[in-house]
Amino acid sequence: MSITFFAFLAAFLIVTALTASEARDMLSAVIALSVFGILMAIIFVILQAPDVALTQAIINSGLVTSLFLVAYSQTRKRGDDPDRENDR
Amino acid sequence: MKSPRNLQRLGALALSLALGWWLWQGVTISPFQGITGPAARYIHGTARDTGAANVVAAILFDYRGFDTLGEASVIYTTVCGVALLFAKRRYRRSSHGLSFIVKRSMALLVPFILLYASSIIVMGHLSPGGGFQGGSVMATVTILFCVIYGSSFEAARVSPKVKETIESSGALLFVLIGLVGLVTGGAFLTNIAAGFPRGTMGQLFSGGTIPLLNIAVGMKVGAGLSTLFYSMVKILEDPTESSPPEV
Amino acid sequence: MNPVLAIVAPFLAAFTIPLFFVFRKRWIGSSIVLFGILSALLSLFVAAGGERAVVMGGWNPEVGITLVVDSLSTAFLILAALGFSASLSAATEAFGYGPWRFYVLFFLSWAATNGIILTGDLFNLFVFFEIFSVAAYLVVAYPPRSWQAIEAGFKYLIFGTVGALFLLIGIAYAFMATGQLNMAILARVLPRAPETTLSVVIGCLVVGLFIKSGTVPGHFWLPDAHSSAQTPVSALLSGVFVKVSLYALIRLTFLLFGNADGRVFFVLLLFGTVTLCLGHLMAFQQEDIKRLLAYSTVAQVGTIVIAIGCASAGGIAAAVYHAFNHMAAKMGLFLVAGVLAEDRASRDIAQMRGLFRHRPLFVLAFCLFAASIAGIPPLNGFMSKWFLLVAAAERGALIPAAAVVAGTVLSAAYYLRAITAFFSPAETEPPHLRPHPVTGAIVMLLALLGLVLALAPYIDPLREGLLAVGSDTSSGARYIGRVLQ
Amino acid sequence: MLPISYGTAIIVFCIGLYTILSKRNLFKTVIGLSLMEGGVLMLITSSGYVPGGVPALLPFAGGEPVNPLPHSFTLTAIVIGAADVALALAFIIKIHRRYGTVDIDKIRGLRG
Repeated sequence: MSITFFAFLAAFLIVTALTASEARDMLSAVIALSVFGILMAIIFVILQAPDVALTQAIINSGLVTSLFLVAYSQTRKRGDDPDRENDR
Repeated sequence: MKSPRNLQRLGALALSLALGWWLWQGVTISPFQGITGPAARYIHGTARDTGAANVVAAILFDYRGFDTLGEASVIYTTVCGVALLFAKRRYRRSSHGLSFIVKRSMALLVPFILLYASSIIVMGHLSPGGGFQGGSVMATVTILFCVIYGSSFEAARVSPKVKETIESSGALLFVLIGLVGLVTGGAFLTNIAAGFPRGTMGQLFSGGTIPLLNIAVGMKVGAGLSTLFYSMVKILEDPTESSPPEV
Repeated sequence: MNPVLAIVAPFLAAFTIPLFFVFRKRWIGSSIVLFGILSALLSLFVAAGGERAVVMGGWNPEVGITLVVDSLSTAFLILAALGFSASLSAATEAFGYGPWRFYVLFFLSWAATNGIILTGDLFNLFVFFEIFSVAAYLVVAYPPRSWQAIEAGFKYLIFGTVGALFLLIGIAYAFMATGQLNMAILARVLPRAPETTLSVVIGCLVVGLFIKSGTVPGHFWLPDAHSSAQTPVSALLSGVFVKVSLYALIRLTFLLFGNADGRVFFVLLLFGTVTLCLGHLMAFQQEDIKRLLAYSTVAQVGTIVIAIGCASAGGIAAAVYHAFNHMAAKMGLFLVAGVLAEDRASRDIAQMRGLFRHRPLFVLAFCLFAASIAGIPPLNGFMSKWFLLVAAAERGALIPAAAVVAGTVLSAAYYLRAITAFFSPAETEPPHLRPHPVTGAIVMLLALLGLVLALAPYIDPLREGLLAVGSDTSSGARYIGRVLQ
Repeated sequence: MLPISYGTAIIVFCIGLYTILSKRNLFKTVIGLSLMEGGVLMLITSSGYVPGGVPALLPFAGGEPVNPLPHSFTLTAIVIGAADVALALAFIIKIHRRYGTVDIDKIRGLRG
């Protein structure tokens, strides 16, 4: 694995971290965090840690992102979710 | 209002940069001279000591199995706590789910996902994976159900009490396997020395207690994370909850 | 008695209570009581079993995870067993057996506490700290319908997680530099690490433990958490949880850095003094009795950190002795304050007039505990502060010693304010609310414990034990020898 | 390769800390915790890397294995971090029920 590719991944990782930190829209920040998790899993594969990469991909980018989305959807104001309006 | 906020940001930035510089100074990169310390023992002794092919699984479930008990207990604590925070809510349909075609194809897909999860758990001592990963994949099935069928469906199929039972039994199984070692071998979580069969390396039935502990952790994590996700989805606005009690 | 039983017994309790809920609801109450007694007895048996080191899984100490019982962990095991059983009894009276999830969290935090005290492995210490903290955030947030408690729990969670990440990065640096994790082996090899790396390891571990224990830069969560939680939980937080982080601070500073870098003790003295002053000054301004007690806890944490910073056998003995005294007195104070606040349905000190005629025994116990914690001779708090002043004078740390003396005066002033309110006549008669027989009995037992502790310097076995804790821990050679024999 | 990895890990850790210290939105605080945790995980995993190493799966095909011990720590830390984040999100939902906002400045108990 060439150093250049690794450096590119690392730079991209920092960019996603900054996006997750600075994005005004919370949904974009959460998606950036998910991409951050997947990039991290790729870096773990390059660092020869398949177990860690598998766990990182499943738990951090899958489960934690979905929990973030659940929390985000729960904390929006009542009424601005079209699904809920149809329910009543 | 504007300036103290900016001042705070500047302070935070300065603190973070100083911390980063300090941490960077502390990094030691010595030329590689071979692995030393306990790691060397893990690499060279795994085959003889445990019979497992995956060294990371051998460390997690045999050499440092006590850490894993603690780690699984963190999830257990979190699940119990989230259930405590969102106690006694009604179940509610969040949506009607997606279209018929998606539902049918999901029904076809679910057995395969469950099979994949079980294989990750059972083969944990042979290939990358194990109880945590497989349990999480199983919990993903809950999430898929919630997205595709709407949140009321999943509760009707697997009741929370069943999940609670699976989670606690997994935890108990882990401790009981540990206590077997205490009774026979003299130390908690003893594996081969307590009489568990080592088996042939690379076979499904090998590694002594490692597959058993993987299954215990898989039960605990799968049921736990599914309960966790579901507790957070099921809540809804509760009109009785407006007045904060005093003292 | 294998030390692991002290950790496994509360774990078993936490794992079986949900099964009882599913299958045999009627057994929950009795099982909680039985498991509580079992856990306390096993902890005490392990403490009484003498010094030993066992390795999980039958490996050698380098490869497996070691559990070590030495004099310091014996002392803290006894402290935890006393504190947890007192709090459990008070909780069964206050909540009943209905909220079984609360008891699951309670037993998990007990197991984690015993784990932190017994473990001899750095990463295992982090794992147990994490169980302990997660359980602590949640017992603070109990019951989930009290908003102050939820907010305090969340604040505690943010601070606690940042602290845990600093602990983890410190452990990562220690591992990077040496490749070892056993604390006894690290004590030997860590001083050979490069100086900057060593300073990062020390800095991160100390920052993490400061945040976890509530020393000044990370103390913001402590007053909220301790005052918003329910009474038995507040007593547990001040009595035991704070001490566990201080135990880790004593163990790590002396074992890992005692020989490597003496500057860490200067840092401890500095921050201990700041914490002490800030805690007393903030407590002086409070109108809410539980917040007053919580800020007083901050001040006492500062006192114990100063005692650790003295970097001598006498200092450690003073720290352990003061931890016991603070446990006995502050648990009692929180329990009494909870009962009195319930009677008046208010935690405002100004509202608490005339309670002496209403509950004379509780108020008298409050006076005894307050006098003890302020350091009125010849009570136990005075004794441990005396030990501390001697140790500080030997070290030449005169400013911290002066701060301790000034803090004594200040704390006497604010406790006197609360006591005056209790004894002054009331405009309205307090309503007679439910009696608290179990809490009353616990308060009496804690008062008795305080009196025994006041006599400790005159009872030979206890005094010798305290001094042995100091001399064993300050050098660390005995601990290392025990593990690597 | 290792200096890049360590440097990235430290930068990510500091971005996380900056996020926690400077942002007023509770979600951003939790994202900051997540980033900090990611930095530490990367730091630990990098410390086990061996140039030209193979994954620690027996039998080692074609060379020296990497150090498996940091990998097991990272696994533990990932699971623990996920538990912390889940708990924080649960608290946020609960706090939102009371105040209808996730802005720290508007929540009484979290100031100061």
